[in-house]
This record gives sequence, C-alpha cells and structure tokens, in this order.
Amino acid sequence: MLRLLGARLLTMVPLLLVVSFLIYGLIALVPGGPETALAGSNPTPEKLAMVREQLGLNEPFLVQYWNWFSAAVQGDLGKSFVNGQSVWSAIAGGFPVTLSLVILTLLIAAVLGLGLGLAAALRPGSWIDRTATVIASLFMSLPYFWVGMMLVLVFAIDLRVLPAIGYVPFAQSPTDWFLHLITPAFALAIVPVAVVARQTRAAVTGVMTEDYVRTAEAKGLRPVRLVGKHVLKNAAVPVVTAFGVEANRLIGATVVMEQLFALPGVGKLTYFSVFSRDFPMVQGILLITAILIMFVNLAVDLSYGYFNPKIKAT
Amino acid sequence: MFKKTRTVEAVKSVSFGIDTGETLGLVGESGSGKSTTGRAVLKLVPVASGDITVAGQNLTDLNGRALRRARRRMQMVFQDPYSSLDPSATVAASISEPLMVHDHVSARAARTRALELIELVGLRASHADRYPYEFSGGQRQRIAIARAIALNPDFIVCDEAVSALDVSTQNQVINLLERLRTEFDLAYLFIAHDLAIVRHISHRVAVMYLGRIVESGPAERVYNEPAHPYTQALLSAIPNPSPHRRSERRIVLAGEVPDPARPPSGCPFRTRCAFAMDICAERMPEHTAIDGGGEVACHLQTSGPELSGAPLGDLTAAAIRPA
Amino acid sequence: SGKPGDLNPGSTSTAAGQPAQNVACPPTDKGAIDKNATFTWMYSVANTSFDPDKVTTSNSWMYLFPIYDTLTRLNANGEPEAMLAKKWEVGDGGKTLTLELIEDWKYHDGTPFDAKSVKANLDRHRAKGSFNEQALSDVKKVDVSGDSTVKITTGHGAAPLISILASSAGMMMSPAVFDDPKQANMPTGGSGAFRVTGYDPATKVEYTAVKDYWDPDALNVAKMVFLISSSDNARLNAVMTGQADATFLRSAMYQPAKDGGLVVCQKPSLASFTIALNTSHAPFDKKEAREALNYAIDRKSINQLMQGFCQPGVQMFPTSYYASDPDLTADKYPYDPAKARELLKAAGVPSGFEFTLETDNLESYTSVAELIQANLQQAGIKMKIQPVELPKLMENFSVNKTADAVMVQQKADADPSIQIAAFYLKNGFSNPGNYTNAKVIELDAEAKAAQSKEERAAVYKKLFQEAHADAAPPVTLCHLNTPLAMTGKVQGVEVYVDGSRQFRGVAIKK
Amino acid sequence: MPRPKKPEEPAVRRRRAGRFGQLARRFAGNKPALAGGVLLFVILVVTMGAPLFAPYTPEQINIADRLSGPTPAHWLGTDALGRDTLSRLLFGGQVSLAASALSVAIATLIGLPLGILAGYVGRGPDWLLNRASDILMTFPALVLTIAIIAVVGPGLTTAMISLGIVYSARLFRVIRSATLVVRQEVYIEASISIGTPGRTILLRRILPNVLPPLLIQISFLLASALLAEVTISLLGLGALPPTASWGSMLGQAFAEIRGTPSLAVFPGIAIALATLSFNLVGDGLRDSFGRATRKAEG
Amino acid sequence: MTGTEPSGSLLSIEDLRIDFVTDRGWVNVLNGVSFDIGKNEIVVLVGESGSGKTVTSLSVLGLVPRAHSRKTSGHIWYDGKDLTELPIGELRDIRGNEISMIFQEPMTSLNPAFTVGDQIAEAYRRHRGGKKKAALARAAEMLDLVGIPNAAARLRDYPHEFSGGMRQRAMIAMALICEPRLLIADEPTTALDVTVQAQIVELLIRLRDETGCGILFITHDLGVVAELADKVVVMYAGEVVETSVARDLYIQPKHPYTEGLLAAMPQQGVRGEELPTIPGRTPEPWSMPSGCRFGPRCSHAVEECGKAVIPLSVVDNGRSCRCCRSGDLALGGVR
Ligand SMILES: Nc1ncnc2c1ncn2[C@@H]1O[C@H](COP(=O)(O)OP(=O)(O)OP(=O)(O)O)[C@@H](O)[C@H]1O
Ligand SMILES: Nc1ncnc2c1ncn2[C@@H]1O[C@H](COP(=O)(O)OP(=O)(O)OP(=O)(O)O)[C@@H](O)[C@H]1O
Ligand SMILES: [Mg+2]
Ligand SMILES: [Mg+2]
Repeated sequence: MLRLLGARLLTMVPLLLVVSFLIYGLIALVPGGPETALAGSNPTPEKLAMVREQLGLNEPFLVQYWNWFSAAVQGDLGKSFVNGQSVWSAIAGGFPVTLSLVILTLLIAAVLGLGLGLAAALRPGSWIDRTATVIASLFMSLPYFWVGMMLVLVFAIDLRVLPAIGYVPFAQSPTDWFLHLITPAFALAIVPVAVVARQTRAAVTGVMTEDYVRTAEAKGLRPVRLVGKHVLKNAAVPVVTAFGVEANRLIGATVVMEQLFALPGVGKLTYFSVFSRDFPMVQGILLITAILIMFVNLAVDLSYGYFNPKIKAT
Repeated sequence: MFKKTRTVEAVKSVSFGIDTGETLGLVGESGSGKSTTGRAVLKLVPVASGDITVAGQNLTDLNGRALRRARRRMQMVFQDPYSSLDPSATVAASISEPLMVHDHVSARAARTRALELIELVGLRASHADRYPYEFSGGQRQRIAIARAIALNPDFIVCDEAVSALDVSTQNQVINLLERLRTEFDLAYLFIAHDLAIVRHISHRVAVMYLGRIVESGPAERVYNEPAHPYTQALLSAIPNPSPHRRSERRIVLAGEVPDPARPPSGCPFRTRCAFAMDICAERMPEHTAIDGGGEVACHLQTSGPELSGAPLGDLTAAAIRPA
Repeated sequence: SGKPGDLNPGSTSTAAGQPAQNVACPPTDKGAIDKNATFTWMYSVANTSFDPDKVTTSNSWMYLFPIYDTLTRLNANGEPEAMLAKKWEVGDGGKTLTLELIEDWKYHDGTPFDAKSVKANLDRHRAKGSFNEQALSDVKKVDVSGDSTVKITTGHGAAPLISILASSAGMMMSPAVFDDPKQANMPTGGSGAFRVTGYDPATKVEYTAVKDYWDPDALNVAKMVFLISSSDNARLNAVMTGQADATFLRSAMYQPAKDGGLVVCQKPSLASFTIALNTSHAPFDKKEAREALNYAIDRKSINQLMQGFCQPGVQMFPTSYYASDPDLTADKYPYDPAKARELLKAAGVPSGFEFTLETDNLESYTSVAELIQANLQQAGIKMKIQPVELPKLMENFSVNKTADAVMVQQKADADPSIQIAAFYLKNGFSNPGNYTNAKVIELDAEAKAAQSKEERAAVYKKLFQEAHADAAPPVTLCHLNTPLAMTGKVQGVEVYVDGSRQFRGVAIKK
Repeated sequence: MPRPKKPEEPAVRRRRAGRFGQLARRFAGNKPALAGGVLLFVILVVTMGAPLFAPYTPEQINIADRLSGPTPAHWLGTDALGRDTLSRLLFGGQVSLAASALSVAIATLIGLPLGILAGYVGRGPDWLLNRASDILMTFPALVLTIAIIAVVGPGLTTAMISLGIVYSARLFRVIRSATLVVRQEVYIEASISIGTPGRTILLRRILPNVLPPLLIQISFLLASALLAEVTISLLGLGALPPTASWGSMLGQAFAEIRGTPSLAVFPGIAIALATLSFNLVGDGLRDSFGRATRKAEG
Repeated sequence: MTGTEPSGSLLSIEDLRIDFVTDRGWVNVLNGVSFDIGKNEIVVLVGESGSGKTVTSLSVLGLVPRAHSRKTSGHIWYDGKDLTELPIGELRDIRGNEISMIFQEPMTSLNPAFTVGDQIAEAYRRHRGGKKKAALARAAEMLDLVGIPNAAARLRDYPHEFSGGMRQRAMIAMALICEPRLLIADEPTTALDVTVQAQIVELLIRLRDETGCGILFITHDLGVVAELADKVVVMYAGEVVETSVARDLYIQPKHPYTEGLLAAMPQQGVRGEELPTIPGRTPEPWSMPSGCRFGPRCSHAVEECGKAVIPLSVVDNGRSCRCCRSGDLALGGVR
C-alpha cells in the first residue's frame, strides 16, 4: 500500500510539472500584459515600463516560468498584483471556507444521495424508486445558483431563519458555521445528490443481480448485512468515482456560489482575481486546485484497491 | 497444405501438421494453450520462434498486407457464439465481410454469395438481415461457419466451436462441419476439451498440457491405447453414460494445474503424475514415436523401466490410485 | 407615463416617473447613540492598498478615509471644510496655499502630527510613481513655517488644491512608516479615527476606533466593518437580514429594498454614465458624427431603464454643480434620429457607420448599452457591444488605444480640473484619440489660476459651452444617483455628492 | 390434475426491425425516456422554429412596457428593456442549445477519434493520450474556462470551445475504455483473422459498437454544457448583448429577481426542462442499450 | 398430480408453476414441476439450457427474483412446511443451514471484495453464532475437507487468487459448513475442466456417503448423471418430462425426448457416422406449443399430442413420464 502510494506520488511529479507549465503559460503568454491592472487608473508609459520591470516581465518566458516554478516549489507563489498580498496566504486564508463548503456539500450528497439511491435500488420499480428517480432527474436539471438564490429568498429573506451571506469559522461557533453554510451547500449539493443517487442506484441494482449476492442470500443472510456488507463494498467503486468527479466540479461551482453568498473562500478569491487580472493569484489558485484535484483523484484511485482487491492485484 | 515438418512453434515448441481433408483434434485442460496454439497458427498472436507453413507458403515472416492476403486460406470459428459476431452488424454483413475484403466484390455480389452461404449452413435466406442477438447459439455458430467458409479456405481452426452448445445442437454443428469438410476438402484444427466430441470428429489427436503437446497420434490409438499418464487420466475422466460401467475406477488427478507462468522443472505433468520418477523433475522428456502411430513425451517411454513405446493401457488399474 | 411610475409608488415624480431627487439619510440623534456599536457597510469592490500613494483607483479611498485624515475635507455637499487644517488661505495672486494645522494630535504610531510631517507627506504624495503624482503635479514646493503652518506653492493656481487635499493626496500618514511595505496590508501609521484591526483583501476590512480622537463628535461607533461582495443580490440580502447595516443600491434593487422595510436615501451625484470616444477612429474625428451620436441616443429611456436614477445630461457635470453650464440642460440633445441621419450625411457617412462599444460586463452596463444599441440603429448607426472586465476596458481604450468607444461610469475626481485633463487635454488618460480644442485648453488653464470658487465657476461655464459647441467627447448620457439602503438603526450616513463613500460620524441607534 | 394454462400471448408483437429499430422500440417502451425524447423534440422544434413562433423579435425594445408580468400581449412578460420574454426565450434557446452542441461537438471531434485510437492501438499513443487527458482532467473545467475568457475576452464561442476541450478528456476516457472492451471482443479478433484491414475494423466494427456509450455520454455532456453556458453567461462572460441566451437572460433576471421574479423563473424552467430532457434521453439510451447488451450476453 | 410421496422424502416439490415477466409480458417458465428427494439420495435434474433447472432449484430456497416472477401454483414440502409459503425470516434460517446451495458459476459466485475465509465463516456465524475466530477455524476445517491444501493459509486469499476448481470447492465448503440436510448443486462442474469435474463429482459422492445429506444435482450432461445419480429427473421447456431410477432411464427411456438426449450424447457416436440430433429447437417461453411441448420436435408425435395438455403420469415402479404414448412406445436406451 505504502509502496503503491509512493509510486503514485512519484508519477504525479512530471504531471505537476506539465500542468504548472501550462498554467503559467496560459496566463502569462496572453497579449496585453498584467501591468495595466497594476499601474492604476491613469498609467503613463513610463509607469507601465517600470511595472513590467518590477514584475520581471521583461525576462524570457522560460526564465519567468522557471523563477515562478522554483519559488512555488519552495512555497512562494508570489505576490498579488493588485494588493501585494502573498498569494499563498490569500489562498490559505480562503481555503478553510471553501473546504468547509465542499465538505458539507459532499456530506449532504453522501447522506441524501446514498439514501435516495439505496432506497431506490432496494425496491426497484416501486414508488420509492420512482420518486427517487424523479427527484434525482429534477435535481440534476436545476441550475444550482438559481436554486441557491431561491433558497435565500425563502429562508433568509422571507422566513428569516437562515443568514443570507457570510461565513463563521467552525472553531468560533459550529452552529453558526453550519447555519451560514447550509444554504449554499445545499444548493451546491443538488447536482451531486442526483449524481450520487443515480450512480448508487445503478451500482447497487447492478451488484444485486450478481451471482455472489445470491450466494450470500443462499447463506441465509438478513438484508441489512447482505446490503451493508456484500452489496455496498462492491457498489462503492462507481459511487466513489462519482464523488471524485463531483468534488472536481464543485471547485468550479464554488466560484459562483461564494459570490452569491459573499463567502470569503478560494472561489471568491478566484472570481476577484480573474476579474482584476491578478495573474499571480490566478496562477497560484489554478496550481493549488490542480494539485488538490490530483490528490482527490489519487485518493479515489487508492480507494479502488480497498473496495476491489482484484484491482489492487493488477 | 501443412507439410509434415516442424511447422508451428506456439506456446512452447509445439509442432504438428495437418493434411488436406484431415481433422486434427487438440485437447487439454483449460489454460493448457490450446487456443493460443490455434491463434498462433493464424498468426493472431505474435510468434516468437518457429515456422508456420500453409500450402508451402511460410507465414512466419509475412506482415501487413501480405499477411492479410494469406489469411484468406485459413479461417477460424470461435468458441463463444455470442461474442464472435458483431452485434451491430446484420448476419449478411458479417458473412460478406471476408468477400468484400478479399475479393473486392460489389456489395450486391457479396450479398448474393452471403445468401448462398446462409442456405449452405442450414439457415434460411430470410435470416440475412437479422442481427445476431435474434439467433440461438447453434444458429450463430452456423453463421460463424458460413463466414469462415465464404472464401473457400483450405483450413479452419475451430476453437471450441461447439463447447457452448447443448448436446443436440452440438451434434447439428458437428454434422455440418463434417459435411463441409468432405464437400470442400477442408482441413480442421479442432480444439476442444470434450474428449468424446474430439474422438468423433478427429483423424488424429494431440493432447496438450501446460503449453506442450504431451501426446499425439491417430485418434483410435490415442483413445484406445493412451501412452501418456495424462492422456490416460483425461480419458478416464470422460463421464461415461453407461450405467453398466459405473463401477470402473476413475483416475482422479490430484491437485491443480500449475501456474503456466511458473511451470515445474522437467516434465510439466510430474506434479500430478502417479508415475513420477526422479528424472521427471530433471529433464524434459523427448518426443518418442510410439507403436500404433504418433508420439509421446514421457520418461516412462524413454527412461522408465517398463514402458518403451508401448501404450499405457493395462497398467492403470493397478498402478494409479485415486487421489 | 404609466408602468415605471407604478413601480415607484413612493415617487414624487411627474413626467418621467423619477423618484425624489433628494431624500436625506436619517441624521444623527445625539441622545440615542450606541457608542459601543459596530457599523457594517457592504461594498462591491475591494481595496487595492492601504497606502494612499499605492492605491490604484479612487475607489479605494473609501477604505482609507477612516484611517487617514485629510488636510481638508469636502462635506457631503461638496463644500470644503476644516479637517487636519483648521484654516487655510490662498495667497500670492492665487499661487500659494497656507494651511494652519490642528495641534496636539499624534499619528497612531505615536509620531506627533506637525507641519514637518505634513510636508513629508505632501512630498511623498507628489513624488514620481505615487498615485497622487498627477493630482499634485502643479505643486512646486512645500514649506514649513513653524510647528503647525505649511505653505504650498503652485505653478498655475492653488484653488484646485483645496479640494485635492481632501482626497488621497491630502491623507496624512506617519513618516515613520513611509518605507514600510507592510503598510499596504496593515497600516499602523494612520491619522484618522480608526485603525485597521482585521483585513481579508477580497472579503472584509475591520476598523476599530482610536482612543481620544481629536474630533470626538465625528466618532460615534466602536467599530466599523466593510464587507465586500460584487453580487448585488448578496449585498441587498445582507442588509435585509441585518447581517450588514448599509449598502448602495443599483436601480433595480431600489424598490425591493423599500418594500423590504429598509431606509433608502439618495442625492444626485457627480458620477455619470458616459461614452468616451476614440477620436482617432473615423468618423469620431468629425464633430457632426459626434453630434449625431448625441441626437441618436434617447437619454430619457435610459433614465427610465435606470428607474429614474440617472438624470439625463449633456455635459460632464450636472447643472447643480458649480463647474458646469446651467444652460446646458438635457433638452439640448433631444432624441431625434432624423436629425442624427442628417448630421451623418454632413459628416460624410450618409449610410451610417459601424463601431464597437466596449463596456463593463456587469448587467447594469450592458442593458444600457443594449438600449443605446437599439437607439442608434434607428439613426443607421450599427453598434456592436463588447463586454469586458474593467481593467481590460482601460487597457483597450487608454493604454493600447484599440477600442472605438467605451461606456463607463465616470466618477467625480477631487477637482474638476482632473477630469477635464483626462478627457479634453492632449495625452489625457481618457483621450486616446488626442482630441484637442484650443479654447478649451485655454479656459482650463484659466480655471486653475482662478482665485475664488465663483471665478472658477464662470470659467468652467465658458469651458463647457465651448466643449458643447464642438460636441467634444465624451458623450455624457446621464448623471447617476446611487441610493444607499440601510437598516433603521443607522444614523449619520450621508450621500456624498462627489460619489465618494465616507462614513464620518456614522452612528448606530441604541 | 394440474391444468397448465395456455401460455400467454406475448405482450408485444415481434416485429422485424434492425438493431437500432429494436433500440427505438425499447426506448419508446421506457416512459421517462419517451417523455424526455418528446420534450427534447418539442424544445428543438420551438427553438429552431423561433422565427415562426416568436411573437416579437428578440431585440425589440419597448422601454415603456418594461418589466411587465405576464400579459395577453406578452405571455411571459417583458424584461428590463421591455423585450418580450417569450421571444427571447425561444431565440435564446437557439443560442444556448447551439452553444452546448458546439462544445459537445468539439469534445466529440477530439475525444472520439483519439479515444478509439488510444483504445485500439494501445502502447505509446495510449500512454501519451492518457497523460494528456490526465492533465486536462486536473483543471477544474469552469475555473479554467473563466480564466481563459478573462485573458482572451468574452464570447460564447471562446467559452464553449475551451469547455469542449476540457470535456474532450472525459469523452476520451469513456470512448477509450469502451474501445478497450470492444477491442478484446472475439468478433474483432474474427475480423482480424479474416484479414480485414485495421482501418475497416476501426470504422465498421469498433465505431458502431462504441456508439452506445458515445450517445449516452453525449446526452449527459449536453446537459453539463448547457449548465456551463448558463453559468458563464450569468457571470457576464457568455453571449454578447443583445443576443439572448438562457444564461444571459437568467443573469439579467437576477438583477430584477425581487421586483419581477417571473423574469428568473421562465429561463430557469427552460434550462431545467432542456437539461431534464437530455438527462432522460441519456438514461433511456443507457437502459435501452444496456438491455440490448445484456440480451446479447445471453 | 404427482405420484405418491415416498415416506422417506426429504423435500417434495409439487406441481410448481412459475411465471416470469419479460419484454413480452408474463411468460411461463416452470409448468407443473413435481419430484421428491429422499434422505441420503442423489437426485439429478437434467435438461437442455433454458429448460428451467436453475429456476426450479432457486425456488426451493425462495431465491427466484421476486420482482420479476410469480408463483401461480404448487408447493415445496420440507419438514412438513411449505417453503413457498414460509415467512421470509424462517426461510432465511433454513437457507445455508438446513438446505444450502452451490451455484453454476464458480467464477462469479464468490464475492470478490472479501476473503474466501470470511465468506465461508460467515454462513457458520449466521446460523451457529460464536466468535469469528472459531468460525474461521471451522472454515479451515471445511476447506481441508474439500481438498484444498494448506487450508488455514488460503482462508486469507481473495477469490481471484483461487483457480476455478478451488473456488467451486470453496463454494462446497461454504455450503457444507452447517452440515445441511439437503445440498443443491446447480451445474457445479459445467464451467470446469474434465479432470476437475471428476474431482468434484467424487467429492460430492464422498460427502453424501459421509454426511448422509440429500443432494439435488443439476446438469445438462447425461454423462455426469450416470456417475452419481440415484434418481434422474428430466426437464424440457419448463416441464418435468420423465423421472426414473437412474439405471432404468438409461436402459429404457420412456419419453422420446429422453431417448433423443441419450442418443445425442457424443460418447454414443461412431467416427464418420452422422451424429444423431433432435430436430428443431427448444420453444421460446413465449411461444410454447399447445399440448405436448416436445410435440413439434418429436418423431413419434401423433395428432393427439398437439391437443390436450399431457399430465405427468406414473408408468411403473416409481417412474413417471409426461407422454401420451408412454404405454405403446418402446424406446431405445444406451448402447
Ligand atoms: N493475451 C494473453 N495475455 C497473457 N496471457 C495469455 C494471453 N492469452 C493466453 N494467455 C495465457 O496462455 C495460456 C494458454 O491459454 P489458452 O487460452 O491458449 O488456453 P486454452 O487451452 O485455450 O484454455 P481454455 O480451455 O480455457 O480455452 C494461459 O495460461 C493463459 O492465461
Ligand atoms: N430473471 C428472469 N427473468 C426472465 N426470465 C428468466 C429469468 N430467469 C430465468 N428465466 C427464464 O426461465 C427459463 C429457465 O431458465 P433456467 O435458468 O432455469 O434454465 P436452466 O435450465 O438452468 O438453463 P442452463 O442450463 O442454461 O442453466 C429460461 O427460458 C430463462 O430465459
Ligand atoms: Mg481456449
Ligand atoms: Mg441454469
């Protein structure tokens, strides 16, 4: 296991190198440099030139990349063009918020999605199944930000039971943390809930028809154990895969959601930096998210080995 | 046709030849390399060393276009009737494929020929535009056979062509194969694990174990006077329908087939052989000619005390204990 | 007319269905103030720096006013008031300004506030590379005479300085921290009523009141928090749920805010919607073409679209401002597509022309652009809309000078001269086509040297007449009126006529 | 005495139909799928026939009649500029659907041939293409698209092309693994043994058999792409005004969401219905193909 | 009705009729299946693919997928209880305990996600309780009994680390761990090599001799039948067409279908001769012929065969047959 992990981590290194190169190049090689953003509302050509010089934008591209990358490896992602803040600390500041949001979203997706999927799969064709399928199809079709907006109107503005915006750290007040995040998390979760429910239903119904489930049934196992042990572990791979894909997608969705809910997370930072052409920030965010996604993918891959020993063997 | 030379080296130094109009049965346990051998003959798997000669033409060094051209002389019928036909192509399209590829005939001409072939294998022309899933296993196998004979090949490899079928259907297909063989002077390499079927259809039989041919020879000789302990065991394992012979002892081989990736030293069969001697672990037995025709690779025949080119026949009851 | 008026039942309007022009925000009730309260303001755009020399846009001043007191101050009505300079005097034929400073005040880091430090600040502000360099470009030297007197000498005239010193160019920062780059993120050398005690650049700034502020009447809360969200809905939601105390509104949010029980107050401002033209791109080099553009735009419908929050106007500043020509009212350019077509003929483009308008990609800009697009169509002018983000907009228009025209919200600067320079003078930041008009240039210089406000007003009246006669760019569309929405507890918030956001004296009711 | 009942008549008459005919029959027998298909058809007809159905032109401004709720003159009301919501919805559908079709088409153009190539050829090309898709999959699609637009400039086409490139990695994976499965099917080996050239095998044997997963994936990607279009337009990075798209309509509606909520409701419903129809069709295809495959397996 | 119930019978299936729902609506899959299994008896159920052997065996333990099927008549008597009517909880107590099952596909019948030992021990813990350790020890014993060397160590292997023959043995170990009174083996050898097949058959016979359990052995290979059967039940198209003591069936089949099956056995053929076949193919469940289901393929068919439903009737001394001509036909057996 550790060896496998090590090997996988090693293969991530060249991947990361290519990814970082693309990220840097994509942002830095575009015509019209970032200096205008920096030079203020009435820049003079001299001022622009000065800024270029300060940013090292006059160096050859490869040198620029290498400077950036070697600093990044040492944990220095540079400074914001806009406010001079360290990119790393800006990301680190928003990270707990986004992580909270994503985790809560995935939790909702897990509870509701698995619940709906299992309920549907255990009685295929029943009204439970049909209801769950309809809910899943509907959830899958609603634009999440639209749902978020509607939820705010109802729960925050009309009913005044939930806050409309903002974030409270978990450490400060777990209840407030939850109350502030539940609306955006629920809105973000609707698609994952649908995906996980559908995936679970498909996987579980698939596994339910497997010969080994019949074997287990022939042993006299009761349904709880039958499903809880024999079915779930085998159905887990596609479900976990779906979670991985959704986690990836969520990172994009938080950009919109954190905006609507004024959450001080990485998503909001992304929006803010992209629109203020804060290139070091954008590069840093893309790099960090790429690494995160790599780790999510790695975790998903490694979980396959647990759920299916045969995969581990190959 | 195949000359009686060392024609094929597949799996591990496997050699045999087949004459025009002849059927060679290839039997052995699962994983013994039967399919690989069959596929190697058609160069469907890379052949590391050795020669394959069809009608004097050496296939070994052929590649690309030349190999594709050579393939019209030899065809294959696969074991699984459910997966050997493209589910998205009609029966007529599947049968026409070789015609279009090799004879570059028009689609219409190919279709006409396909209809003839469909009739030839005992289906109705009205079946031509159906898809494989609409057919039973036996019918599919007929379609596969129609495709195989479309180009009038010299030689067909039947890889477990009837194993997946019910007895009655199995017999229908065998009858069809026999009819076609006599009609078109075909040669078959007939791969099967059902020894009873092989006995019925084969002129000669080769027995494989762990990637090697351990015994070969005329079918009658091999079945009546097996010279290799493994052949003996195989034959005794054939379920016998006659209730009268129920009391006969059966040789039950101990243990499992070794991992082909790590075969035992010396004779591959020695780990399960009741006659294993010291030498069996040391040296690979040579192929030795045997009375009644054929060859066997067993130290009992060369280094053993008792046998020497004689069939194993009478010894068994006394010497082999059930596991 | 019907519909829009119906949507604004509270309006006192007549024809165009406009809301009342002046709705005062609740004044401070000295007796009912909670001195320990926190005031939370929510804004759309983040701060760029806490160093008045390192900010990149005047938008950031809002974040700096609580920290740094300015030498002078412009009150909500745009009138100069005493601040760190308790008195001033223009002398030497209008060329010098002498400031008399308050005493017994210290920077937050303990450095005494004195004339020496003021000189140091002013010199730093006008140094090369400072954001305020241009605003103070006319300053020739700063002299210290005594502990609390400073004399500023200018090249053309000192009058503009009085209001310029109320902007970032007049913000005072402890000289001890001048070279400390950390000030950009955590200022410690302020001179104002608040210190920054929490900062999360894209999200919020937290201010805590300083002890013994020199003007105790101007400090009524213990804390201020500025939250940032560019989502209009999020901001309004925050105030409606009480998570924030106040925010500004876009026109579409006005009615819902009132319906939601919020206090909404407003006043005309100096900010305007304008279309800046690149006169090097034909046919904008032709006066007739520019005139045609003015006639082809239906300013009233824009105001309707903005629910009455954008008063039609045809000159840079509203007529209510001293630097304007009161006679240049909106009816100087009635909506008249036929006339526009004629003018196009005169400009040599009888079958109209095509151009691309770049504008901010916010919905409030693009819908105005769409309306204009439809207007211009009537006159045979095909306008393509290209929404881009603000930095890109500036880059395309002012730096690379590739854009034909841009539509922006023009904020008032500290002094009319700055805005005039940007649009009417050679190499002006918003004048990529280098449009020039000799008379305007002459009048601009005259205004700078004028001694009194009245004198300046007269010069500016002439200047804008000239500009109008030449249909000088930009094409002013309307003067904005951005309301504030706040909870019932908030007092003392004022709408500043120059569009700046200042919360001096804000209080929360007990 | 046991009296065996006469075997029941088959419920559905056996009909001569090709494989896709069979599929269509199964699809039609699946109620949700059929509903999805009909819905999709209706959506396509009304949006593509917008010039016929729309009561006004989508850009026709009437500021005096702005923000009206549903009225007899404007069934779905008007927007902030007084434009007819129904007409904009119909024309906007063209834009949104075409945009998602564009990104999916790009994804298919890249993902399908490369997926088949990687799956069929294996070895070096497979390794290389896999790494390339790894890299693409490492970027969060939406963030990347926004970043690209921010530097290149807005426009639906740019957005959808970049989205299509990101999606191509997903499609590549699906096609590649489908090809891997098909590739080791015996009928492929049969074709090789016949002497069929590789090109013909790819086109005639592999391609038709990876169509099922392709179609399924395409219908789901269309749904994703539609939502992405909406998100991008919502952020003001999508369709250029005055062109309506469902996303830009929703974006504009958000500004008025309190005053005129119906403005947000109708595009929301249109988006939901279109996505729903894509998903239902995708599900239906999967079920139909799934059953066909299962049946083929015996 | 079936013949008289042997008093010593362990399990008795009576007129079982099951329908399945398919694309084409409800189709009949089992039609009046009746036979008994005695204590210590090996009953072999033979028939072509799709004749209903598996459905019959699954219905004993109530494992026929409920959602797609319905029982329209019949009983399965065991210990005085009708298993088809037994509450599911009680049936679960019988499953794997008193009656256990081995399935057709050794490759897929073991759960790939758990170790072999875990899966064998699971059945024991379910019915006998106790510590996991004790159950594992018992599982090792069982693996040893079915002839897997180094059993204790192999418990920790996953199914994919076993060969087909070993997996089938593990399945047998699992089935036997609670010492069932009836073992149902659904084609346990079909997927295996001849030599392994022989091992398994030997093993089952030995187990019957040692433990005295009844065995219902399902196969389509008449050859295997002769090796171990006490009694043979022949099925065709969802119906039992003939039941007989094994030896008699071979010497003198009573049903033309049995005759055809016996003749078609490859062991019967002589090289060069055309192999005997039964013309036509088995009817699809949705288009069953009326009257005798074998009628259209039967070379002895007369007009009467197509008319009425033919009952399964006793012909002589414990044999029964579903043929209206069973009295007048003299059919040939094994040569
Ligand atoms: N493509 C392949 N890659 C790796 N190993 C293979 C491949 N094909 C066959 N083998 C191995 O080669 C050996 C011989 O396999 P082959 O399929 O020829 O056996 P067989 O005698 O036909 O068995 P069966 O009766 O099961 O068909 C086996 O051990 C098999 O695992
Ligand atoms: N779940 C199911 N749904 C519909 N039909 C079914 C189902 N299971 C079995 N059948 C049908 O019931 C009939 C009997 O099937 P069964 O599996 O009992 O045959 P079998 O005799 O065991 O065949 P084999 O020798 O192939 O295992 C077949 O026609 C089959 O198609
Ligand atoms: Mg094989
Ligand atoms: Mg079966």
